Amino acid sequence: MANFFPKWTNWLPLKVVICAGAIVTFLVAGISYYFTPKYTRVGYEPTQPVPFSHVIHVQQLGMDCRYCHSFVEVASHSNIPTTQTCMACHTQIKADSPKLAAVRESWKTGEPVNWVRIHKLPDYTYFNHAVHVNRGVSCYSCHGAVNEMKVVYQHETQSMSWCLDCHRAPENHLRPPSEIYNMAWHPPADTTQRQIGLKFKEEWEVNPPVTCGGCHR
Amino acid sequence: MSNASASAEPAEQLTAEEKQLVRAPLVLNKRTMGWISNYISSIVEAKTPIWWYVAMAITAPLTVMCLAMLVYLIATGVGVWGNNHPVGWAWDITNFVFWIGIGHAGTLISAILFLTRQKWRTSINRAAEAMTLFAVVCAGIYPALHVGRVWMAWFLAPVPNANGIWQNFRSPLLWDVFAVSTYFTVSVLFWYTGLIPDLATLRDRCKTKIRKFIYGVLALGWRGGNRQWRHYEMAYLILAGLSTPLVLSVHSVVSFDFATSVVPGWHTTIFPPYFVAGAIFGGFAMVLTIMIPACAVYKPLHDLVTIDHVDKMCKIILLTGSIVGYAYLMELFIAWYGSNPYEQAAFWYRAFGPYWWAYWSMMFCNVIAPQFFWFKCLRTHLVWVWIIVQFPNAGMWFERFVIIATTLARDFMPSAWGMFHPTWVDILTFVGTFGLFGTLFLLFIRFLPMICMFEVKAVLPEADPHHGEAHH
Amino acid sequence: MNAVGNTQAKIYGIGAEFQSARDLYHAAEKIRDAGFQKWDVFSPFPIHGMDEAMGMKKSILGKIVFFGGLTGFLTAVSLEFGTSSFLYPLIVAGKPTNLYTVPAFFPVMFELTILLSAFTAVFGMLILNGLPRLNHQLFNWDRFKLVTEDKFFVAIEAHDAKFSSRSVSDFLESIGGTNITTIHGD
Amino acid sequence: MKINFHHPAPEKTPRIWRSLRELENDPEFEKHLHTEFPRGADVYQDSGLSKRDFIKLMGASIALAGVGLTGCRRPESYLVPFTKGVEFTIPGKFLYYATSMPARFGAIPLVATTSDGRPTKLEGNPLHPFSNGGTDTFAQAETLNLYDPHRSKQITENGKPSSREAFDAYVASVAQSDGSNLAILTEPSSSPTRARFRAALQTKFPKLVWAEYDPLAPTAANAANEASFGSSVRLVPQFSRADVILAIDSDFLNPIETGIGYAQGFSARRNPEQKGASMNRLYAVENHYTVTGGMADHRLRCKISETGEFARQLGLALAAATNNAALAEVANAFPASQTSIDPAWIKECAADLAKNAGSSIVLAGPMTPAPVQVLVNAINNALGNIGSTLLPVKADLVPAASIEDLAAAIDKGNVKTLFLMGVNPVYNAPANLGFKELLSKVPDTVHLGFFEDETGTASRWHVPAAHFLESWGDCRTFDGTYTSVQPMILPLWNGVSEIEVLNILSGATAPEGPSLVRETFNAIAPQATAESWNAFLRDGFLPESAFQQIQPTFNAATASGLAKKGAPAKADALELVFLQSSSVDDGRYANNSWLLETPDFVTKVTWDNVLMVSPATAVRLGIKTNNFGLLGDVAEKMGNDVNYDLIGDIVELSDGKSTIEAAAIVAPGHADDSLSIALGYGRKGVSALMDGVGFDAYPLRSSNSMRFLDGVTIKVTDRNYPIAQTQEHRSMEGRDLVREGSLERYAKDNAFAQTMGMDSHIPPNISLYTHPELNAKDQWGMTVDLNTCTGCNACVVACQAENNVPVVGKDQVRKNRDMAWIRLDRYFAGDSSDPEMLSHAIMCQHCENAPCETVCPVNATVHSEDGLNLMAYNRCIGTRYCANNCPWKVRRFNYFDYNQRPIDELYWGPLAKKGMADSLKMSKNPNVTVRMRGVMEKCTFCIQRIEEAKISRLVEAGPTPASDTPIAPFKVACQQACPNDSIVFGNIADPKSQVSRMRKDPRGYVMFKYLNVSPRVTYLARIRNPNPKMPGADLVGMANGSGHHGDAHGEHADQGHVDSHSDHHTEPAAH
Repeated sequence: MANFFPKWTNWLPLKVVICAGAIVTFLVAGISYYFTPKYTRVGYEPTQPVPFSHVIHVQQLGMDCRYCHSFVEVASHSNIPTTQTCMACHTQIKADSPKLAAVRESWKTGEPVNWVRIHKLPDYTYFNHAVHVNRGVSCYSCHGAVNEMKVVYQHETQSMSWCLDCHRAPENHLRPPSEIYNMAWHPPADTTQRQIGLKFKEEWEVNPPVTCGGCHR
Repeated sequence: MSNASASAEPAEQLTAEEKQLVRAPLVLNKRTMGWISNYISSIVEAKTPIWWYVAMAITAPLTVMCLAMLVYLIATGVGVWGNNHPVGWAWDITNFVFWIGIGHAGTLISAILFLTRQKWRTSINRAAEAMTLFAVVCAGIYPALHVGRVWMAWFLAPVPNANGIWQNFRSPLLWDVFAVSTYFTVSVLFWYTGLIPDLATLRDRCKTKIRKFIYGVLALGWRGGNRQWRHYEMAYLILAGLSTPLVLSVHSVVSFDFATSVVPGWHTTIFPPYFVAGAIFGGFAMVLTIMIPACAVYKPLHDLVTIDHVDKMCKIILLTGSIVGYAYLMELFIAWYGSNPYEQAAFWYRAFGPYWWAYWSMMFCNVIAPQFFWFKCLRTHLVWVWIIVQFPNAGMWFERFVIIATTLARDFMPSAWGMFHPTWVDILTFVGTFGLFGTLFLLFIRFLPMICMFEVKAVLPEADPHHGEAHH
Repeated sequence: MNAVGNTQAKIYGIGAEFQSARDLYHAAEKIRDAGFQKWDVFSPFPIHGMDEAMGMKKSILGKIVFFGGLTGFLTAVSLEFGTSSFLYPLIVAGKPTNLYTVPAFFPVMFELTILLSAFTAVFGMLILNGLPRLNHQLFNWDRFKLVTEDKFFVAIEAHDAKFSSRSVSDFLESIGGTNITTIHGD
Repeated sequence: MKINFHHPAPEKTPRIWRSLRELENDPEFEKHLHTEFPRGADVYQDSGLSKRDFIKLMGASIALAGVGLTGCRRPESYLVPFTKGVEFTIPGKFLYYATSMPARFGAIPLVATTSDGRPTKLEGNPLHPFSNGGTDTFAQAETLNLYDPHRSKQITENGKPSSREAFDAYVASVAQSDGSNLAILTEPSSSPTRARFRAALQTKFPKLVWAEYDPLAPTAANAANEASFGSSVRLVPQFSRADVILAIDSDFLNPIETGIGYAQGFSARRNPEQKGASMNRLYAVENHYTVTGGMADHRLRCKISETGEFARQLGLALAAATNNAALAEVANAFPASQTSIDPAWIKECAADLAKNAGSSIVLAGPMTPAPVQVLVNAINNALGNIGSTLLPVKADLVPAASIEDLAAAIDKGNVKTLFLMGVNPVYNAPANLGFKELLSKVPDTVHLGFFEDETGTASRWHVPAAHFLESWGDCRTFDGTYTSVQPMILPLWNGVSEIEVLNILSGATAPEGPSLVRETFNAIAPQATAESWNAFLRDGFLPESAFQQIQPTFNAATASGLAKKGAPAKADALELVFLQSSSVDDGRYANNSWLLETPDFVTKVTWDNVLMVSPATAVRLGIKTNNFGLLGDVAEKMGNDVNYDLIGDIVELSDGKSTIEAAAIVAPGHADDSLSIALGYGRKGVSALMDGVGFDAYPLRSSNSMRFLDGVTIKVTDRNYPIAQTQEHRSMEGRDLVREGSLERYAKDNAFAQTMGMDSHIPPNISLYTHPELNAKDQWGMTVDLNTCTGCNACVVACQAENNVPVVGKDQVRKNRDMAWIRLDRYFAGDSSDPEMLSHAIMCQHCENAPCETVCPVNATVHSEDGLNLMAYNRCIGTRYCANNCPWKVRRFNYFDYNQRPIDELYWGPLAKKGMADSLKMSKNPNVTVRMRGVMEKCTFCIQRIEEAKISRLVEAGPTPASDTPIAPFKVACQQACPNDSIVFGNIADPKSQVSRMRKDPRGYVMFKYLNVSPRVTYLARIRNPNPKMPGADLVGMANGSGHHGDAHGEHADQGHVDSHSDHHTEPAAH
């Protein structure tokens, strides 16, 4: 009687091992990429009820971030401007623009505009805007070049390890206090970000928490 | 010259003096290699007996019940068990340690007895190893599912993650994760390695295509050439060598869960040896609990699992039971001698506190009951043996309950003392794990050779290449 | 002399059957002395002393396993100390991470050493044995099935320098082999 | 890579007040809605806040509307800004407003924390002259009352939904009438604005019957003061001047009985180290253990019916000692009776009082019968305490009709229209009045109440009452300081305040919020200006507005006239004493789950009231309160104190007319032949939460037995009742947990507490390795002064409110799964019939070498550089190993999803309703994570407050060195609530901080020192000040023994480890 298993089965185990290895590698790589904030969050760019353009307001009109996000320096939360803030200008400028219909509607009815949230940390993470902007961390570090965004999207992963990267080495992000809201700032030619950062870190005694309690309560 | 006649001769040629030196045969009734293959394979090959279906009809629903309880647990919360503050661990960890303890005899019989060249192990090691695996499966349920957020249990695995956080390698619980998973993996490898030649036997005997395919694949194309046996034996030796410290380490690590804590009654250096002795004790009791009925069903197995085997196992139970008893007394002595009031109180409450009944059940089952094995007549009477070994089985469960629940119920702060009461979910889950264990074991008996054929053949007198020749 | 398998195919070798471990042992000694290299004996169980009878050295598996174990050990050391000293140092229970606290890290080192050793032992054994190999010329020989039951076989492969169909079968017969068979491939 | 998401537009009107299930239009939920709010349910759906302006205050909050949009990868949420900016409001920042909580004894001055327009936490107002910034349990629980989803939400007429307009029209029609058949029943109040309306109404309607009723009102005390000193006189104690205090049936240290501020100065005089004054001495005479009794240096167990005889004998002794004829007259007027009180106790107590004449205080409880109170006044007068330690002030009490007067008027048919405002007489009026039947004789009844309760359902009109955090008002604290009440939020469910109703009733058209109070303010404030009004609102009180001190003369004639009415104690009779409940007061907090789950100070029973009975009486009556079964009986025989898993016998109590049932519990230290039961439980048909909770004792309470009922018959049934206790074991088992000693011992060795028990002979802790340095500038630590901690529970509820600690329900408490982060352990030491009681506040000790941290496999609990034992909920997988390894057992595990599932459906798994009532979501502290099931939680030292303080410092520092800016002082929640400042928290690295000084106190000790875990919480040992001549003085301050083991329970304890150490106790200096 001949062999029960044909000859080609002798190579089967090797092929199975190679295929399994390839599949596992692929799965691990796929999961670790597609399940990370880098994929699920970065680039999130929802359609907003009002087609607000930061390019026009910041880049072209030169408005400061704090004109609208007025409490960023004092509160944990960086507030979204009230309808009143919008209407302060838009009663005169572009008062009839169809793009601003939702704002005018809100002003008339008192119902607030529902902006779609882009940056969202989990409920158990307590981020404080005030302490970052007052201690030399620019909006740019976490939100990217918002001044160049016609529609705002998420620029950074804002995952825990991303936070820790900066908390462990804040010198890579510290800026002169005058440049916090300058989205286009670059370190002067004769120095580097790191040099500046180290100087501020030492001067201001910047020592961001890296234990759980800094962010989780 | 046929094999049968060759095997019968030598003993008869010996002088009376030499006859006394000859050990009792490991296989009775002068069974031949062919008979061994035929009989053991026939258990797998024959039509499924009625009793198997009957047994399965009991264990399978219990398994389903166990799974249902676990689904309810995960869907609802750990609160469905009776655990509370202060008794954060109760039946969950009790059952875990109980099952993992049972899971020690198999590897221990295989590995330690192999290394010490105890040839009588050959007829029981396969079933004992299978028992190990199934017990570890039952055990593994508990630590995996007793956590509050099962869906987050992957936090235990050291994988790179977006949170950038790692495990605490100082935690005995993490040691447990590594120890139990290593133990399970190594036991599977050890068991499967031992199965390969026997699977080849089944492969070469079976008639149907399905069986040919399944056993053919499982046997991996084993040919029995000496060039294979050479590596095989080395691998088996190494596995035995690895398993021996592993088996000792696993229960030591389990005992570290308690011994490294600060809780009076847990914080004890005696725990590792005492847990290991207890595991061997309970494990052998479980082996006998299973093998005696199995041999009663398959009567000719008595030629392989002889009364001598039973006798030896009873002696080990007697020994380890006495070690455990010594440990109990030593705990009490050290608590008194150490004059730490918290320790003293902890042990006082074990014996005379509200859980006194658990303590004295443990004492009777683990220390008193095995003493019957001093009598040879009880060691060699299968019914009595089976009855007596039920006490260690129960006693070892009580021991873990006493150590875990009653200690936590009364520790440092009297204000925080509280009692534990099991709920119906606790009870049904535990009963269900017996169903799972039984189901797996029944499947094992039905589809795999329950006795290691090639090793039994190797201990037959005619397996000696110098059999029948003059002594060197 | 019988022939099995596809007689058109290449000859794998010539096999002979023996009735007992003792016969096989002595036959192996004789084959060894005759200077054959590519041959093997087959038995239902490992026969004590057969390695010497065949003139083989000790298996090198042990040495391989050592390196497997070492890998496991180093993996554990780097995993434990790497994560708790470098990747994310945390203050846990007022305990430092240094030489004095190695005992706390020991169990995981031990377990990973054992785990990797065991994997190496089993997979090393399979690789050294060329397993899994489901198809083999010997399986063409029906009587060979008894090797897993109670019969003993010898096979001298055609690769062997001293192999010649005639002389080998005579030689096998002379050392007590029965059922001498030429084994072809599929 | 940018991904565009086109989320559907959110609903136009975000329906904050609906749960997620309702958004899905779940018919189940609709049905539930209707059953839960049987009256006016259909209207409820429109009466949500969406209609109200309040929604605009929800600026920057996130309206999650993800239901039904499962197609999206990412559940979208919305950022909802204000439409118009709101003054002061910064999204995400707390605002603090001064207000106060009107209370029986005046008011509790408060500072309310509001977060985005929601009041989330109440703290005491530290600026207020009659408060040290403390609060009591009820004040702490008021935020939950405010957001209680069971509050009544709908004005109803005859059970049918009505409208505010219809109600206003009705009240206006009453205002138009001549008011000849009009009566108003309300609670006594200190509000000057209400008094103003009352006066106006009584002018407008001369025949108006204005009756006041509160089941626990200090009516007797007022009557006694009037008889002694003339009308409207109040005695304000000055504990800072008192060397000896005798409390007769008085729990004056308990702020829920006497109010915040009343016992001010007492705790300072407990400090053995104080400069210029000796430690005070406290005698207590009471029938059951109170927190005052626990603090007492000498405590006499005494039936309440015999306290009169006690006061009489004491009065006679003191009359002789002080030669005071008035006292002799009053004491002799009081009818004598036979008692078994130890004469030596009275003699020595009297001698001590006489020795400290002028610097002593004798107190009686607010409900103690007036004849006894008048006797106490006479004693104080004879001792010369009036004017020195007891300041008489002229209060603004205006006599009102009693409920008995009102009942008589109704009976005569003189009342056709009855306004019941904030009262619930159908439930709690004296049983002899039969108020429910009386009410049916009144055609028009208006009930203003928080709940559609017993009275509400029996009335024609029911009007939801506004919470004090929703309404304008005012009040006076006990000393008379004029204090503001201002709203923090618009009424959530259209509540109406009492003064608004009175305003309409007086003929005004529309209520004008602040103007009603402003008018009163203008009358009270000497120079009322806009600035002083603003200051009044900002500070919460009007400075120097306390009542005028007067110098009244003691009127022996009227006093002895009242004393004559004293009731002699019945010999051999069982008495039943009615108590104020520590959880529900008189029943008004019966729907407050925080309070229901807060254990009673003494019995540690939650979710029930129980009948307390002394051990000896329990044996005599055959009451068994532990039915643990055979296994427990054997354990008991072996020397165990098997008092866990309480299943009490149900007993029937009868006064001959009515019978009530109650579960009995053996209360150590209770007077024999006396039974005590708290009022306010056993309510049915009001809300699901109240049903089946406790036993109603009101049916036995009548006009002449408001404090106690002498001569009650008891029958022990064979039925059992499960009782949920948070602490099952009562003895310290000879362990040195709470350490105490007498003043004498302290004088010999002021550091005796540091070498007690095991600490006397443990070798020095030597570590094999150096601990990692905790290198932050601020190192947090806490001290708890056991000498001033009374065990009043304020910290427990404050912690619950601050930290979003969930409620688990009675069944779970019985399973020992209560979640409190700080607990007050109560131990009894000594003979169980008359033991000493000790209270022990236990929270996470933040051990530097924390045993919990080392066992966590996933690093979910680690240490911070500033010495905090952190707990990262999001990392926790719930192995519970940390809790097992915690010697203090302070870690709490979420066995179920307590926040998301109803407590009666915990076992239903996914079938249970999911989600929290929306109003309860509003009550949560936004700075603290709400924990899910399966995670461990514990005290974090209020890390949210620490972090906020650290962040504020850095924000302030800006681009300057951080160390140049100090951290602004802040308090943790338990510390802030503590009325006695027993808890001190702060930076132990700063040698000047208070906590550092307290840690260095020689009384300071850490627990379980031998474990070398280095706790960050230091306890300051309790010092007792016994009078050496008193009987039993040698047992005072001996809870841990001093060569003697006061804690005599358990034979093993005596024969085993404890005695082997006793030599160390006697000579601690030898080590």
